[in-house]
Amino acid sequence: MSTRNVIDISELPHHGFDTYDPVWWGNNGLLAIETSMFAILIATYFYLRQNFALWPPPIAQLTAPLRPLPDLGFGTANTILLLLSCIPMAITDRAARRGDRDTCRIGLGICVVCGLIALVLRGFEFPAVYFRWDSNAYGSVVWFLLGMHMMHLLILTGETVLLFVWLLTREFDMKHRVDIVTIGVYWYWVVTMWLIIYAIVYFTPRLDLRT
Amino acid sequence: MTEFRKTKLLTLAFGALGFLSSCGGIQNSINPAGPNADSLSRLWWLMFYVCTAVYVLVMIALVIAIRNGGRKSDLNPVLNPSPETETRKRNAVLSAVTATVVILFVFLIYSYSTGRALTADLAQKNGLSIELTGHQWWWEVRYNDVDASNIFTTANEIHIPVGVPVTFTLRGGDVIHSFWVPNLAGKKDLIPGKVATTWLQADKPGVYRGQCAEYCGLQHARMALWIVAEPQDQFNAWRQNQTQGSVPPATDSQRYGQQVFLSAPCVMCHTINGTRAGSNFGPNLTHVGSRNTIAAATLSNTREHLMQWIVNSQQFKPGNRMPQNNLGQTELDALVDYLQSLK
Amino acid sequence: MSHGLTRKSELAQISDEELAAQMDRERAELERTWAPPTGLRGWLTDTDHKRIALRYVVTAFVFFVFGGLEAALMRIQLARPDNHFLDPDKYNQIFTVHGTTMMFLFAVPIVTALGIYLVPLMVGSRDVAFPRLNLYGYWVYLIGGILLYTGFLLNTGPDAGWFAYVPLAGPAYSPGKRVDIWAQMITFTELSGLAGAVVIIGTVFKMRAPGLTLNRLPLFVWAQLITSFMIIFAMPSVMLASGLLASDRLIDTHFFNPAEGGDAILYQHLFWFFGHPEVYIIFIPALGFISSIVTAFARTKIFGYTAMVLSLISTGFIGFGLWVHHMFATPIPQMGQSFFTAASMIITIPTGIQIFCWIATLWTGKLNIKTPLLFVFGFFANFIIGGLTGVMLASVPLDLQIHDTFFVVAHLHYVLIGGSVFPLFGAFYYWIPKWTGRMLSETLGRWTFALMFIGFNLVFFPQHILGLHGMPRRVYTYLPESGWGTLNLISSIGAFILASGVLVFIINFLWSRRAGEVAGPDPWAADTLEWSVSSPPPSYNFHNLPVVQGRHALWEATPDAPVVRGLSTTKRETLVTSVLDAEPELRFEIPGPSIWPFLVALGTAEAFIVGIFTPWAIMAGALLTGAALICWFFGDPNYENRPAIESPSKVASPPELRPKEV
Amino acid sequence: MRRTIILVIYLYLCISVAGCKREQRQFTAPPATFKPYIVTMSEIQPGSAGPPAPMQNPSEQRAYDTNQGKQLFQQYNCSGCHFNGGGGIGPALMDAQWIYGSNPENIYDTIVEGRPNGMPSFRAKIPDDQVWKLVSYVRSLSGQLPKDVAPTRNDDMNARRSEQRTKREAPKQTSPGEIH
Repeated sequence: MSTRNVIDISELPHHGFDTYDPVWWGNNGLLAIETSMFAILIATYFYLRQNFALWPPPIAQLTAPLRPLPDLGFGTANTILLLLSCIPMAITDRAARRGDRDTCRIGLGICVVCGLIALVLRGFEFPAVYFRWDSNAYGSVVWFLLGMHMMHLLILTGETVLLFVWLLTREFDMKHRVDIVTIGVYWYWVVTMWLIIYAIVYFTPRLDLRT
Repeated sequence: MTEFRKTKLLTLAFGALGFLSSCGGIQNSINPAGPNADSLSRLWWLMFYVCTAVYVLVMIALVIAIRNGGRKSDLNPVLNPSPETETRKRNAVLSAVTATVVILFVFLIYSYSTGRALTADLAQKNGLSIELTGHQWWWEVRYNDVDASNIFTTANEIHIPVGVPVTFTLRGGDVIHSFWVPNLAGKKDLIPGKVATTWLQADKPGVYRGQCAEYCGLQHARMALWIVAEPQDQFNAWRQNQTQGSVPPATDSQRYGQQVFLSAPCVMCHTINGTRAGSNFGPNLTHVGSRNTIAAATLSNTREHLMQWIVNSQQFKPGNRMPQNNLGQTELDALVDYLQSLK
Repeated sequence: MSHGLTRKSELAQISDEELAAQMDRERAELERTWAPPTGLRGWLTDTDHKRIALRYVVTAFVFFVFGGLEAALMRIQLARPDNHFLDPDKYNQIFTVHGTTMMFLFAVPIVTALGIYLVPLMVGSRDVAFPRLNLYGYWVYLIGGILLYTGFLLNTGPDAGWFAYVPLAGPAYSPGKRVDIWAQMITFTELSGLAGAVVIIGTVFKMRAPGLTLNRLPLFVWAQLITSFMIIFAMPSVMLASGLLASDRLIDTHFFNPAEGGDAILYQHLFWFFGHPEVYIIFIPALGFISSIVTAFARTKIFGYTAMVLSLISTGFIGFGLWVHHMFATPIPQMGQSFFTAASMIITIPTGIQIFCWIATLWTGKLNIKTPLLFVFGFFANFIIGGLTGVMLASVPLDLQIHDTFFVVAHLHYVLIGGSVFPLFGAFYYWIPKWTGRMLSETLGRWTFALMFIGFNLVFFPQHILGLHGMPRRVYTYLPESGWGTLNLISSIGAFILASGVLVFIINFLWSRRAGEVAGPDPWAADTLEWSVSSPPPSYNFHNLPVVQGRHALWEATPDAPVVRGLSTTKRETLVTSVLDAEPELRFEIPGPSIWPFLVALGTAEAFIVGIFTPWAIMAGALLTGAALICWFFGDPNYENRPAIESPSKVASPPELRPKEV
Repeated sequence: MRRTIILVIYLYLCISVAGCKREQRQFTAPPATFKPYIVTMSEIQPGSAGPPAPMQNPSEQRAYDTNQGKQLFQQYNCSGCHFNGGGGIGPALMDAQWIYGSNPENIYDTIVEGRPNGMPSFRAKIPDDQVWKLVSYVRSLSGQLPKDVAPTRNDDMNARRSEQRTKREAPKQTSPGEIH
């Protein structure tokens, strides 16, 4: 009777957090794609800037400011909001690892609210840029940057809503605890991207090195 | 230019074109006729011979390998070959790689120096300066000069003096085109919103054909030009003539032809200096009679071609901007008389 | 084995008959668990990586044939000067669709498809990491292809070249919807490419069998992995380019409009930052095919495994530093150009290393010369020519003479056909027995190779000379006086020989489906894991996951090699292991068949296709997609609490699997 | 299963080969109808004005023709008076107001015959097919053409939103007096 080595894995768990979970890798793969997307878009922004003597270009109207720099108000508000929203997300993340269902519910709820407010604020950021997407290349690229990030904000909020509803209606199982941790990564990514875009769209024109 | 010289040029040109498949040819990058293209073809031949040698060597190695490995034929895999064969293979591969690196280094240096040589003296080229604008699908040629009265515009045929460097300022009119005269120089793109410069110089008199080298739409294939390199005195004569206004019609037929020109749609797009025709969306026709080709070096400039072109240009260049005109035979004859008289 | 997990499991006192019976029962259960749904529904929802991959292969091959037919039309038109077979409008559409098809609908999908089929088998997994993403990728790809060809049949085929340079492709000079269709088709194919890349990365990192550490990974898998990373960093660039182009055309943005601060060269940067890595995305997997074939038919391990892996990786990196050599004729700073010259020349070194290593391997191997190996020889003979002309094109000044001429046409076909299509056909002859269970005819195989090799060189070698003699690319005709007629005629004749070669292959394939001799699990006595399972493999790939003991899993397997026990037979479970050393971590349950990926793809399609005509379609598409995603999220029963399809038979270690102390 | 697939493919082909007017690019024009007038003593002509115009304009279905019309509009310097359709010396073309009618044949007549107070007659100067292209472009200025045929923005200063994004005006007849 021949004998043979066996690796018995019948007692391995079904789910693990972070690098254990394939979905975590999938999610980060998608984020890598989007990161290079933003990187190239930002490169485009600075490439186009070379074609302008003044960036943003002046507007030939007496009512318009001499240098139509994008207004800081809503953008800054949005930045602060997004930064703060990382706190509930971090708490939810921990709670999910602990398996603390109620904290997760509350945390995700707050995150959903933050996401929705951020979307509304973004709606006001577009007019704060003095140009439309079809005014000139500056308008085009800034709208595109804000728009692309808004799209991610939308998807992120949508996913959070789904998870939130799941937590309210279905059981708090391992799979969705892992999902919460994963969406946390997405959340932090979106905020980080925004910090970069915010700095570029609102501040690089203000410190114009060529003047 | 005399009828005689024109026919001579035509035969020269198309005759030479005929020999393209051999190593002659007037649109041939390895038949250089000027310093610019010459240094390029030297670079080419260096790379060609070295690369051929490399290829042959690798193929020999491959064949030997195949014959060597082909002899042994049992199927159970070799998992740990003897260490000495391993070392021999390592040395072989390493030396091959080293050789590659060395060759690449040589190529790099040679190509870099060639490139520098070509662009470095672009600055102190102070010969003739020509402004070239690409349109779908023809070339607008403008000869600049310090003396404004010497500035003139022509199309699709560039005359240059032999042995003088000529600098070109390239502008994109509508889409991207690329200016390329293989016998004289490498290509350079004409990009809307950008200005590029290049230079070339012809050492032998003759005709050299250039062609648009960046896909530019329907008639990309039919967007060519001629560079006519001639001795300085001939060039001066030609240039002198070009700066003049158009020749006034001499015969009745030519007079009638001029009226036809001015009353027909021609006048909406073409300019003939010295007449009321002053629109420049088509080639400038002030001296069209003196050119060797029409339709951007597509057709030889003969009476029949002119007639067919005017009546239905679309049969030669489908999609080109010249509308069809069905003139009566009398009007057509007169019009062509007039155009041919515009030397 | 040093796995802490190897432990005594208490024995079921059962006789050998019962044991055999239990094994059969387990297989039957696995069959039931992994059985694909049937009929139309099965066609829409099946997530088995093998079936998806074969669909990719078939679809891509069909597009390959279309592209070939277009090429034939072009060769007929160019066979003699002043030919009136095609008018310029048609010709421009045809060469644009040819290029687009071959690059986006054939080359990338088919090399990825081989990865999707073989990677899970080679790493010893029951499926890919994200089967549904995989399925979504296929549907998006198929829709993109259909979109392009519908446009083509409706006389709306893109006509601005496969690179669609602005301003020619921009709003002012390409009226109508032709270029919009091109732009959206790009988005589709890139989506599917990116999905495939994520799937493969996930599978290679997390789904490897115990013992298959990274430094034992087959070179094929390495190639697929590196390609996937290149896709992730390159393809967003072209998606952006086509997106900006579409928005310029549809909603009046000014990215490429010089009058409003836009820039035509910006588009070229964006396009080629993708476009050059694209070449390596097509080429690197082919290197993987070659390594597999050389190993199997030289009957020895590849010489210089580490060097090979390192050169693959460095190719992946340097591949991103070459794009400007497509733009040497544009007015850009010289210093930059020299940098890109250097990079373009340096990249030949890693490729050179691999070629030398293969030759060295063949040298000391025991060659079993069969059709796959012949195609590898063909690769050497053709690709090296392409590589050398590539070095010439890397030199700025020389490039100014041969750029955008037929010389470049010859070069790129030597690189892509010689470097990728020949290995691909080798791969077909090597792996089709695994896919169909039947061998292809060796005789017809040799015919395929001979015809393709001769035909190919007859088509493309003369084009080098044509280019040097001044014939530009993308011309629909040329003057009789040009003297280009003879060489073009030769080239056109070659085209038909090449085509007949492909035809012979198709015949061979169809014949083998019926009458080919049965292959058995391992017709080539090869070394990688896919040859350890039946041909075609069972829907669950492996009954007991293997444990790998060396780089050549089957050649180096010891008689007492352990197997993995304990995966459920009634749920779609597979083993998740650690990234570096493949230590078992999880029993991961893989999602099964689902209709949602298809519906999400439809939503995406609606947004992008109808979006060409009205912006509202994008809103609508977003809503559809969102709805489908919600159903996707809530539609699934959640795994732990789902009742098993039937009560699992007791997972025990039968006597012959009794653990031995190690 | 297989039959359904075949059926689908068959239907697909049937629909596809139907062809697409929007993308037609006709290079050889229908033969134009004029003999050049050698001397035109007077702009006044007896009889009804101009050749009878066909009822519908083939160019209006072809994106390529409309785009050509846009280029001709600049080349023939229509923009000299009408600017980018906003009007100035000549009346605006992008609004709802039409003095001489907004139908293709009206616009054809306006171009070929000219109109009082400054609109010159382009009779014999612009070939018929080009006139029709101009007509379809002029109508696209006020959004009269389907969006997928109307021109997109050109690579030029951003003067107005592109014709394909212009909202459709309901043309109404107005007398010259009502303009400016």
